[in-house]
Amino acid sequence: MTKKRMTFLKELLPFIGLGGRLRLEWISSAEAQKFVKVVTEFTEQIRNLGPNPLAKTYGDSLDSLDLAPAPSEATGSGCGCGCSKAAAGA
Amino acid sequence: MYRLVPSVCSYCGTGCGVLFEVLDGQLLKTLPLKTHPVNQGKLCIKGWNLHEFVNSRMRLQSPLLKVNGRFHDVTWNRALQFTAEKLKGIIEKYGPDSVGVLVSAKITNEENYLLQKFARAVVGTNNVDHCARL
Amino acid sequence: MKDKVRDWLETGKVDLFLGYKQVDGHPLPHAFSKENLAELGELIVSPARYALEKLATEILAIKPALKIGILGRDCNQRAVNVLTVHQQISPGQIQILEVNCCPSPLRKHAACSTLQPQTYGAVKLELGVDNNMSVAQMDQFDQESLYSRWMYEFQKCLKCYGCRDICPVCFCKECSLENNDLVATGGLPPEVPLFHLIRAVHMAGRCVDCGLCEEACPVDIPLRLLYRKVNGIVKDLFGYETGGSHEQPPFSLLGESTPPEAEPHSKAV
Amino acid sequence: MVECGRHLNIELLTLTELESVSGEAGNFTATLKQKPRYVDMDKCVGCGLCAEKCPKKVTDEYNVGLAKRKAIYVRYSQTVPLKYAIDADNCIYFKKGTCKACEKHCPSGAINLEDQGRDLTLQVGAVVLATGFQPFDPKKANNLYGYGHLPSVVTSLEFERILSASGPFGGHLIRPADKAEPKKIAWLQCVGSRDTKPGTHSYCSGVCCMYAIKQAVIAKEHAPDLETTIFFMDMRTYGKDFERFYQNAQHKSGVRFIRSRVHSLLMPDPESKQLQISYVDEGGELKKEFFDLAVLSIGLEAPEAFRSLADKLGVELDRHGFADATSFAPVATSRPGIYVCGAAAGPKDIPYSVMEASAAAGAAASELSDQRFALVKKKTYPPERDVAQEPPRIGVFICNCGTNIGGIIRVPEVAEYARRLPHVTHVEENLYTCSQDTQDKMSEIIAEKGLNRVVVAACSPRTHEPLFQETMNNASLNKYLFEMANIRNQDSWVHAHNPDIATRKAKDLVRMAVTKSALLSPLNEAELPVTQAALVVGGGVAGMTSALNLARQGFPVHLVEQGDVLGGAARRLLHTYKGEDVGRFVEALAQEVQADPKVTVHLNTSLTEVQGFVGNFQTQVSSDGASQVIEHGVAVLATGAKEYRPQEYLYGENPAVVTQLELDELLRSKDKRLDEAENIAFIQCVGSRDDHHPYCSKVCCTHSVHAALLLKRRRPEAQVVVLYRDLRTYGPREDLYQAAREEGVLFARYSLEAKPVVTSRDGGLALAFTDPILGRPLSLELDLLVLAAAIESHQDQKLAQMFRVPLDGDGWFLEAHQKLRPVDFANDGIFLCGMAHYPKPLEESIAQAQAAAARAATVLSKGSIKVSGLISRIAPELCSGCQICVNVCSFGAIGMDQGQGVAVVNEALCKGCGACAAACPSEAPMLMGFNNRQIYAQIKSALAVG
Repeated sequence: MTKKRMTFLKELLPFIGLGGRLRLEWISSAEAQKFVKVVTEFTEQIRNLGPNPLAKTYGDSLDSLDLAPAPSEATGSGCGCGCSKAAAGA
Repeated sequence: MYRLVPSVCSYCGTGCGVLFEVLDGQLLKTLPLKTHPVNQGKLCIKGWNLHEFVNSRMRLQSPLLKVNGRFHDVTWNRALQFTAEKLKGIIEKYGPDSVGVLVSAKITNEENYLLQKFARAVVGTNNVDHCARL
Repeated sequence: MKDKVRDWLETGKVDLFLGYKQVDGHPLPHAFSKENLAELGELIVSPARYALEKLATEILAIKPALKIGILGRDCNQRAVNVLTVHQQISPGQIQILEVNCCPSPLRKHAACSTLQPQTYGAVKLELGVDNNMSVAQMDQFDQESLYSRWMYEFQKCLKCYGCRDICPVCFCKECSLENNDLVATGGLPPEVPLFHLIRAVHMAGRCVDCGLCEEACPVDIPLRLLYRKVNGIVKDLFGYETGGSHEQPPFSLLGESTPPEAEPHSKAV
Repeated sequence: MVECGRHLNIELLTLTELESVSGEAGNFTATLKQKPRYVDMDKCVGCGLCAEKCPKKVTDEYNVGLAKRKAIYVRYSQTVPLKYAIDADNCIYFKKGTCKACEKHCPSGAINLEDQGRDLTLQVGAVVLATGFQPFDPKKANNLYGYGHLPSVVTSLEFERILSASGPFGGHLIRPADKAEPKKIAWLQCVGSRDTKPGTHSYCSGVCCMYAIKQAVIAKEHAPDLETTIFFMDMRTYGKDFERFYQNAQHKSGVRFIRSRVHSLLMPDPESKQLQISYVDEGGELKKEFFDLAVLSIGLEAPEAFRSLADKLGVELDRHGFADATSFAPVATSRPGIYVCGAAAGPKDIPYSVMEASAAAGAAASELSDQRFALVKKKTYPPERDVAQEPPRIGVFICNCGTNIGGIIRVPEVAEYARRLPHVTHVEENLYTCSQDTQDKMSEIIAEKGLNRVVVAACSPRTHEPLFQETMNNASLNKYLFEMANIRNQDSWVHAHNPDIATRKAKDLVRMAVTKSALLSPLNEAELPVTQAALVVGGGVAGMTSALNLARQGFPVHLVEQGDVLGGAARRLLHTYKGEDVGRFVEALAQEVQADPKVTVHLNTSLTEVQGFVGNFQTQVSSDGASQVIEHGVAVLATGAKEYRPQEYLYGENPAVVTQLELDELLRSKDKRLDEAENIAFIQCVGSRDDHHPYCSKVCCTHSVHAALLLKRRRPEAQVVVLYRDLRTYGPREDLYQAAREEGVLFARYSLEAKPVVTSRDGGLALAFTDPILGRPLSLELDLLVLAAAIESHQDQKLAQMFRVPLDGDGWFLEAHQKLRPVDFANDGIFLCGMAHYPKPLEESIAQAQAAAARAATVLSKGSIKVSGLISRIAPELCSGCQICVNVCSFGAIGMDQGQGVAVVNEALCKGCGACAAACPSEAPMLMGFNNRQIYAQIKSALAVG
């Protein structure tokens, strides 16, 4: 079921321009090296794609959580894609 | 037993065409009237939920009058009489412009027309406004 | 057509028949019954489409003993199939009288009743997504452009829930789109792009491509294109034709219809 | 392993050898010798610092010498118990008297270099030998394949480690000698098996064909361009789904199979390290080919030490050095009360070993049932505090894990951060949160501060959650009000070189755990009573064995048989392959079953309806129109299989054509046709391994070879021919094949494409086939033709539906896990044995039946079943009745409330997998402990910063 849903999502996300950010792997607790390999590869892949354009949207929901983040860590990063701008202009 | 009744949305002044689903006298749902020249089969969220206030249990069933800090059910006659007396008193004391009329999106255009007529012709004030204008 | 409906009502094949009737210049859905057979003279096919199967399903939810006939074409039939798959109606509860309800000789081949493609303004064509495009044409855009175009469309959303309310196969009592834990409610535009993606995912194996959502959308979001993509994936990956049969869609089935490149079973001896 | 190590009633005695067993069954005195570990198991927390600091490198036997470990070590990372041990033979301190690096660095003071071994005496009722096998050493038997001096030759065990992601090369497929990536690999089968040379074994090791195919397929997954070739004699893929795996390897994965026994390996060019393999192909042509790597499929043999152990215990061994057991009591040794399972009793694969393990437990339990629970330990807890009306008061305990976490993550900073999170009332830093004194302190703090939620930021919940949950219980809190953040495995170990990032991530993880914990609610573990009676469906040998075993364990059993007599298919069998009389055994077993007061036999009876779930089944049975309801806690399905009625080879048309079971009838009745038959042929795989039944029927090769040998011995002048595709006399059955060939039975191979042709000629019978060695068509006049007809399943959809258990594509009941849970179904309380699972010989059916009984007894022996609190609940007001959840539930745990039209979860069947929660479009199912609100909150919390 997981595989079906993930395969489906993997096809859907690129259609709206969020491709390459989803991956599913089965790694057992005995496969440390595989885990390292997959995570390293994927991290690199994500890094190359640049920051998640949605990060801004969801970074904002912090207030709704009623959680006080450490001041040093509240680094809201703009996405630069114009999505928030577009949203503001609506 | 099952009917579809065309009507006009009462929420704002746009005048979107709606279609009510009625089953055994109960209002089930609201649909946009596809062929209506104003909304062309589209509605806003208020229009889509037009049926809800009709069936709402929160809806007032009769006029209420506050006596000694508590609301009481009263007849229309009593309510209108009370309102008329109060309005009359205020107008006499402070003049017509001390009264404003705020009309509602939940009544029909015709009723809104009547209300502004009431404000201008009966009360004698130009203080008229409507929530859809805000 | 009228004779057939008369026959259906008289023989008790159906207790109620949902067709159309002209009222004050508007073709409106109308319920014909044995009691008012005389009205049958006014039965027409309408160029404007209403989801008669949805109306029928709503009636059946309250009066499950009824049998209801509707005027319908391919998309209505597909919707009835989907509603049957999801147990909202039992097979046979809704009978379809197949007609050419959009007055076009192209019916069998037309994408939908709106045979004239709509035209859109320059801004939308520049920044957004042309509703007339195909999935294949969309694939021509690069990721960045796709993203910004879809976000342009999604942020226009007025959150009227019209796409859901008009949808013949949306039947959930509680809609995920109103679940505060899933999408923040109360704001406008609704959470971009989550709101529309949640709906898109829920349409997988369910959308019958009737196009009513797009017709109902006040801001012309190309919903139909999005759901076509979603169902295209379901078809490519799992070979499932939505609404084509009473078969369960892949996400309602455990295991059996897995993607072609499914994991080989590991065979440690 | 973890479960075993954690079980309250299993005491692990590691580094311990059994010295002697005196007394008798039910009352043994066992003496044991435990070697020193030099590490205090109570203090060691498995942090691994000692191994890091140990200066001595030692060859790692777990990685078959392909890697190094330290002198203080655990065998591999999942070792149970996860406690280090010092290998005194290699330790510098024990050799030279100095070093003690481990003692110096151990943060918990667990090293005890003065540790002495100890002698133990145990009073036990039964002994189970599960000593396993040792791999065959290919250097024996003249080392034809140059193992050890040709660098490109590895054993299959070494190759297994090379392929493993946790192996010495991290799963990178390379040749160990020069780290080159091989392009072409050959597997050589039967190394040390099916051989007559001194030092080798005549038996078939039974598992190598399958593992070689598996290795070839996986190797190709690692490197798609790799060429893989398996050199074999007979491809013995006789197990469930094995044949399909073989066919897929051949046709989908592209593994090449060559039927040829390779004589020797040469390495003409030391530079390229390529191996030259010369072989004769099936056409008789000599071929030469080069390979980069050769894998020797080494067989299984009895460990050398097993012989001396057997001597000490007085247990008899067979001629191959394995424990001797009869077909009718496959897990009993020659000494009553001592049982054997797994490869100690002969080469076998995982599923059969697992079955035997349960069978040995079942056999032992049936002898000791009067002492059940005599030594069991139980725990009691104070009553739970009701926290429903309280606002969350969260306690956060952050573990330093010695220096494991504290050495990298700035724990005080994380603690300071945690203090500022909402609802957090108390934060504590611990050196070792899991240590006993911390647990006691934690209980006190919970009471003192009035905490009602606890978050522990430490290691993995997999290993430590139960411990902390117990502390919750001790502190009068519901154990589901506990949450863990894994800041060791997921953080300090990963970011060991970047304390800043690690600290920041620890804060993220703690924040997520705190967010979730605020939303936790106490969950109930419902207790359901168990009807302590069993229903066994099928009165064959498997069903009877199961019923009898359960009855002897003290449980009432209903044995339902649809025929009018007990015994099933075994009634028609003559001998086991070991020559034991099956008829007499079945008769005795049936009498025993009928005489047992606890077994109610229902003949001519069939099932009509099954209701309920584990512990509480109500099954309606009907017999001659009269029906009754049986209440039972478990069910064992043992409905057997049937012999295929061949459509081919003139069966049913010519009286000289018979099936194997019909031949057994002829032999039993000493039919005079057998005395006159001059020419007898057997055709194998009739209806097996073809389009009709794609699987191997497993039993027919042995049966035919055995029968052929009997016929040959009766009339040595008669000609007996066996036509086969692959001869699958696996395990010690190979000896029969050997004997048959020696005594003049003729064997000829045919292929699926060129099947033998049988024709009627003048009332007689003629057989035409192509001899693959001569390459010429041969023709035989026959007096008797025996068809090894396939074993077919009953395709019992009805029974499967009643119990909501699955059938596989061939109609066999599908067990919970093909390797590890071969007698269980995914649904609790229903078990499987005998041929209903897959064709198998009698001793395997019996072992599986005993195993099913043992597994069933684990349910029946409890008065009630506790259902985990982590189950799904469906909110009726959200459910629109679309039944997606019903469809996706693998456990049949969701049904419809017809009145309301909404789905309802049966708590006893729900496993809390969450499939329903994921599938529902309306979020109606709520997975307790992991509900959507909690998960969404956790996700939002994860995204909240950064």
